[in-house]
Amino acid sequence: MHDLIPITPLGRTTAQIDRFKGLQISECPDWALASLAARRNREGDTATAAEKFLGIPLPDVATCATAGAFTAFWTGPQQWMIEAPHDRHEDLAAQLKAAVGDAASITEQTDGWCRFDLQGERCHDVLERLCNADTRVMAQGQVTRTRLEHLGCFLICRTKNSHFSVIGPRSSAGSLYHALTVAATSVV
Amino acid sequence: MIRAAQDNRLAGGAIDRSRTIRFTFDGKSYAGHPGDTLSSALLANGVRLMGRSFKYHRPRGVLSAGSEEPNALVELRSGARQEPNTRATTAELFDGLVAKSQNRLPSLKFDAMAINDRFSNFLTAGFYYKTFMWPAAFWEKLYEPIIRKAAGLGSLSLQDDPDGYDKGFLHCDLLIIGGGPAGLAAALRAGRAGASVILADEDYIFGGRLNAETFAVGMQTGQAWAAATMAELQSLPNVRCMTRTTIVGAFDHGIYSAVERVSDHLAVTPAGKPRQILWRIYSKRALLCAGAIERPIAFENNDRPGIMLAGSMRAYANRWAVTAAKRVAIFTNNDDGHRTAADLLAKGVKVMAVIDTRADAPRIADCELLPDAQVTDTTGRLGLSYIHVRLGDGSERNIECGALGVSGGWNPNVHMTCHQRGRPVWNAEIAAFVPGESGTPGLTVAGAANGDFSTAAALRTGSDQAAAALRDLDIDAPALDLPQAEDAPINLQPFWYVQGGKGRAWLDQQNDVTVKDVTLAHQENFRSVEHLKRYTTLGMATDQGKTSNMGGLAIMAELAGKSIPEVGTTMFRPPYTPVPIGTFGGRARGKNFHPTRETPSHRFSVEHNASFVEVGNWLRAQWFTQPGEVHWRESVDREVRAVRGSVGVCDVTTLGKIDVQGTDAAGFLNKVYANGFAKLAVGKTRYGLMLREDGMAMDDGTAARLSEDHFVMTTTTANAVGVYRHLEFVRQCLFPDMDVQLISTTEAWAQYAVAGPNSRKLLQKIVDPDVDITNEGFEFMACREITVCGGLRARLFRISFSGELAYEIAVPTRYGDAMFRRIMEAGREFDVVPYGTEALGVMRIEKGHAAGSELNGTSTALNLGMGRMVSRTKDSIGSTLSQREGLNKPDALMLVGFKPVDSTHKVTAGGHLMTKGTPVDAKHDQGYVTSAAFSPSLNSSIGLGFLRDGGNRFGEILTLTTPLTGADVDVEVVSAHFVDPKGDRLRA
Amino acid sequence: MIINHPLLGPRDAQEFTYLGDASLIDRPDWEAADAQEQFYEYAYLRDNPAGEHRELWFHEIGDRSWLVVTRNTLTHEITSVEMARDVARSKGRSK
Amino acid sequence: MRYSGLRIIKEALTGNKGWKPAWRDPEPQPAYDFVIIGGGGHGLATAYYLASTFGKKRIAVLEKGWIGGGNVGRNTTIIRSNYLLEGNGPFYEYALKLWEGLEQELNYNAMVSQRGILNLIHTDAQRTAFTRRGNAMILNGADAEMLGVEQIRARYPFLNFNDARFPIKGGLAQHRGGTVRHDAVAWGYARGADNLGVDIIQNCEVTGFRIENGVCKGVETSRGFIGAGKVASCVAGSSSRLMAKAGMRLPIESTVLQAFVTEGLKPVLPGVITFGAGHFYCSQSDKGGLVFGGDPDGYNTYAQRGNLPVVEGVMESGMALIPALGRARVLRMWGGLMDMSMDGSPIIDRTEIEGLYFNGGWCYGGFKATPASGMCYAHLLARDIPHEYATAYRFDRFRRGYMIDEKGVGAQPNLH
Repeated sequence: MHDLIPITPLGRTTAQIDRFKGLQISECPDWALASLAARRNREGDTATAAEKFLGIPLPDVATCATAGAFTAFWTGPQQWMIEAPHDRHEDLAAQLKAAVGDAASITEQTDGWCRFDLQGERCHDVLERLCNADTRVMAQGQVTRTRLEHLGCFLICRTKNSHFSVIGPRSSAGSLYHALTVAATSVV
Repeated sequence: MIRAAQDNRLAGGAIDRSRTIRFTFDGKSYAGHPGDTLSSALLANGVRLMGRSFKYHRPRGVLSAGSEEPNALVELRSGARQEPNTRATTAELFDGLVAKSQNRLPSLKFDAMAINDRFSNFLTAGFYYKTFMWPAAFWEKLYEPIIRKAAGLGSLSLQDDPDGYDKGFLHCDLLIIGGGPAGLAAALRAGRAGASVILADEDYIFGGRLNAETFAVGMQTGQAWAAATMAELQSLPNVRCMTRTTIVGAFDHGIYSAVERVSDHLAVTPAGKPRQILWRIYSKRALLCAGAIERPIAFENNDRPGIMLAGSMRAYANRWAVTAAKRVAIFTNNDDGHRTAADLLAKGVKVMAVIDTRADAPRIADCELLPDAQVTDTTGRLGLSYIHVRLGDGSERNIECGALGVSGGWNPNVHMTCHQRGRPVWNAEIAAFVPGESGTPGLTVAGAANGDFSTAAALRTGSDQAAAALRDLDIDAPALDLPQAEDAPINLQPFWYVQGGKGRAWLDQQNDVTVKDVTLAHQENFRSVEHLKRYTTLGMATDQGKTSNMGGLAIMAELAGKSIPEVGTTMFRPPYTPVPIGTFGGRARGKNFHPTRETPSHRFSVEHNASFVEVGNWLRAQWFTQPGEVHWRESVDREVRAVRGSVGVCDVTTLGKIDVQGTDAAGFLNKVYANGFAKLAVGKTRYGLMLREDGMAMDDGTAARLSEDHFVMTTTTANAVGVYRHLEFVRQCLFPDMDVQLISTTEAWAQYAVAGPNSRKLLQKIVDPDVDITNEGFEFMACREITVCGGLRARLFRISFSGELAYEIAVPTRYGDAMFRRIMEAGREFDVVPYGTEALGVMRIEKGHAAGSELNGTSTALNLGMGRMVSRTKDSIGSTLSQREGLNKPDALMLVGFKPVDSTHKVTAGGHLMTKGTPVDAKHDQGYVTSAAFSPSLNSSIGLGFLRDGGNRFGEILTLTTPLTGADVDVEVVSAHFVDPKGDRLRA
Repeated sequence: MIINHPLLGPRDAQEFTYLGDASLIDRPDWEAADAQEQFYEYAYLRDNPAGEHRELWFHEIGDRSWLVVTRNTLTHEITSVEMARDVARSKGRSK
Repeated sequence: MRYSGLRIIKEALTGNKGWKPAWRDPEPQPAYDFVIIGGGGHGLATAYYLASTFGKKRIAVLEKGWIGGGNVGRNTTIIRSNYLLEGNGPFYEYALKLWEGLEQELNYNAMVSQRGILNLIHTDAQRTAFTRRGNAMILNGADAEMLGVEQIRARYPFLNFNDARFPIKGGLAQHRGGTVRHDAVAWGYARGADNLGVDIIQNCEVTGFRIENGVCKGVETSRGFIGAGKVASCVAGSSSRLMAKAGMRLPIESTVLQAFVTEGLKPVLPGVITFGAGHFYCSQSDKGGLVFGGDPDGYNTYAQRGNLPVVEGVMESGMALIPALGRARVLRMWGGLMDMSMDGSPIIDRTEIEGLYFNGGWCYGGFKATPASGMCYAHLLARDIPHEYATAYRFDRFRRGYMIDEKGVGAQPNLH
């Protein structure tokens, strides 16, 4: 086992958490990500193999599905992102590849992204200052990609009205975090 | 400072008399009450003179009571927060407010620039196009500076704006623009129906005109009805009521921009809060209930302080409980003017007379009525003292009054219906333009904005239009039980200007455009409405002609013998009212202008005195300064020597990485690269040159084949996004059936170049024991997925940008920081150094590798010396057009190297190359230097560049000229490969 | 502007990157006798109509689909949006 | 009538009754030697030089609406000749030289104000590119100076030198660059051409070309057929629409470039300034408004209006460069239609149809080019050979591979 110490997207060894009245913004570094893209004419095989691995069918357009450790969300035509706890699934890509074989292309995405969770009743008020997604009508399990502070981010509704994940490019975690906290300060 | 009393304050009004607040205007202190605007408070204190006009510097008082105000513009607040050209009519009073008059010298009461007024005959419309031409040089030196200094209105502080601004996005079924009777009725109907509604009004209370009137709505006053309606609307979760919010623009597909003035009414913006917010509103439907704006009548000296719009005079009396003077008169061509007289009488103001242009003027107010009469002239130096009236029988009369309310009718506020080039249509009944059919898609209109002036009509049409809009969205909105309200027509008889005067009658009071100017424009054939505007500047002031344009049009129509609709209107453009640039700027300020991208080794670099350089949004270490190094060159030279002499490590994560997979992956790369990739062996990497379809070089990089159906492609840092987009285009639009999947992995992997003779020895200590990186086991251009540091997954590539024995190693980004430090540790015995982009650049120049400045979008494979790489035996993007004549000239530019003949001289990038003995001019230009650096390895300045027929000119001495600095240097043309041309080192 | 994405519904045009005329899908055959002339017209000549225009937009901050949008260049009204890949296939493009 | 200070005094004392129309409104003749389509800056300048420099007669300018209503009346009024490539440099420098003598030539004060233009530099790569450009300018006979940060700070102390995301590292200045009162350019040329007998016919839309076996005989218009020896298209922004009537497809797409003006302000900006790390350039008009703009909206359009993303992007850049702009208010925004050519450079050439000539593809460089465009186009029309400074502006450069691509972005018009 190697002894290299990982750092979070914000460059620390522990995750950042900020609390505002009615809102908590937390950096969530402990997730592994891998993209799954069905190969041409292998869409069926991919779906079957993925369902077997995940325990749920691959989610439909602009939605996500969660079962046990795994969450899968749609990212494009015949393309998904799979999310799992980092401690038990650090090598998620390899595990997925083993499961789908040559039916799909798998790419490790874990450290391509940073994730910030917004929790509390003021979610909407902060998000409406940052992106054009109509979060008030987003149901649990809805996913959209949106432009937030010039950055292309995934926005996942984990719990309607109270819990959203913003998944953005890791190298800009600092700017993303700054935007979130400045907007929160401006609102609450 | 003396304090004036509020002598002109009347009874009643929507102000809070329980609190008195202090403010100053031009240094003098005054008192007002919450609910006041700056203009209402100044009027209360007997101040009529509030500004000076643009051109003639004539004394100006307040004309209106709203955002259409052209005259009462002040510099609000002080220091860095000074806001020039702020309308006193919309500036809410707060304790400690400071305002200064503007565009006067030295003071408002005595303005030296008013001399211009004496010379008005010389300063007619467009006079400046006819003079100031001799001698030519005097324009910049003499005339223009004087004109510029005299022109302009208020001044900017030129200090950084200390306030913050924010932006946001809102969504709704129905956006209602304006919260007067029509807007409130609409919101009520839509709100009760459960539709998501946004109701926005620029004012700080809802009710619109109801706040300025005395008549009843149902069993209560208009104000009470508005308040009750608001109470219900605010209780509905599906209705968002926004005061101090102006809808400023209507953009495509139902997107509106709105400005919310969050803290302009406060003494200071609270810390962390925005001064204003720019909202982008995504509406399914929108309803314009913006009301109408009153228009004046032009007559001689109609611009004196105290002369204002009759409806505004009424608003000041009813809402703010002030009058501009103890004695007032009214000049009108419709019934509405009479209401002002009636309301002011009721407030105990002496109304001297109502002068009505109509012979059949009705008697509405209990004061003297002068039918079939006109105001011909006025007197009063800094404010109105007398009006001169011509009666129906031709007799003249002077009437003493300090204020005159003028009503020439009302113009529906069609602005928003024209932002997408919709044209308003003429409505003869009210002699005004109303919204046309070809308006803004998804936007309907109700109330006065549509020409329905009565309160009853506003309520009715607001409710009906809301229901109609929702019907489009399949939302059924039950009818409302609307209250009774006044429903009288204004009985307007069109009357635009008083004839027969010798003096000047103002149309555009801010820009000083008079009836005479319009006549002159017509005389000189500036007759199209746009020519009229541009030649006379009519309607180009800060109010964009809201009160002045119609008068100008009417006069031009008369002169041209056309009807007003034939003359037409100028184009209404956003914003509806002026918007601070800061508001459009939002949070993008200073360092937050654009997001910053940090490399995995950022923390390490900061700790080790790196200087950083912006590469796109990336911050990259440029060099690492060590103790004792004063000049950056010392650091860079040291880093280069260390790499060439032993080993160094450089963060190259910023290069784009694209994962290319699928059974057709190889075939796909064959299409996008000019050179072949089909036969690349697994475990091998190859340099690839990508062309645009026009045959020019687009980008270059490497592609590593990790398995039969899996490649990892690298791009230059600058082109990463563009190349990815291009690949998706090729994949989806050109070869849709190829089995290939793409995804960017740029940030997922921290990638470091480990370069130098000792790089292998160093890496030996990093890679796990089972990984064979001997020259045999892992030769030049090899790639492999391996493990390092006891099991961490990693990727190893044997590629070299520096020309040394070199590797690039990649680990998951979260371990990048630790890995960089581990490499430094492991390399201590070899005196490993971290090196930055400068040293990287020096070494690639020494090696003759092309980079951004060579791949400049105008270079071909041929120019880059890679002509032979473009395969003619396969189809690839750009191969066909790269064969055009112009891209294959025999004397084409070729990438070569340059060395100064005198090694103490410097090669400058951007310098141009001249053949010895030819004139130094563009005609004889032989090429240019693209990159230059001091080469520690050669101990000389060197450069790369494009030279005509360069391949055949090695050894030639050229003049490298830099006219910008006057430096001319003799340089020798040499091979671009200054160091290790055979490449023995990188294969060692 | 709002582009009604075939899969995702209405999306702000700001999420997209514009390329140009959808005729860029019709890349000529490199082996044709007059390939260079065909490529010249393909790469450089445009109808640039005042009215209905079929054009390519890339959903960059989205699902990375290329779309063919039919939009009126006088009014900006959008009358249809298709997946570019389907359009390409319908035009007989394959590998 | 001749304009002068004296004339103003004389007229002032006689009630300004004597001012004559700046140009006539004649009825169209059945035929002309030269019919120029488009009463914008380029068309009017072409007519003026055809009549003055080349002594031609029987010239008409046909304008669909009111003269000067196109881009000459909706631009940001900047003139400069800071071009890099050999096809462009001499042409734009020639334009600048013509600007310098324009007012005396036309006896019309177009307020040509050479108060300098400054292109800011934020990266070393930019410095190299601007060094090459500045050198090329001087080699082309133009003026250029590379300024250091302190020189820039001295002239523009209010730029963001403190916490800029992309710090200012220098700038390339052209002191002879500046601004011109845009409407006055159209009016000055119109008045000049009219004095020389050119018929300026407003509200006359060309609806088609009469082409008989490969030869253009004249134009069909909303006011009837007008015969012509030579027909000259000069309608940048609408070139594709017009030339389609002659069956031509052009290497051009139309897009909109938005521009903005603030309320009048006392003098703030001495010259023209261009941000090198964002889409923003700005100058101040004599009236006091800050006139600024950025990049085109980027999609094909003929709508003469843009959308919010560009509006916001331009002003974000403005705030990043000049934080003191926060409290200046935007008064008006508008859009002009750009003939975006495939290499970012214009076309002044004959067409395959005999007697039909073309001038267009100006992208957003059209205004500053106006005098040279008119002169070179007039030269081509009068002599049937290209003017020495316009030899590169040929149609066939794309087919043959001689693009003039200043930006190096290739055949994608919206990127130029």
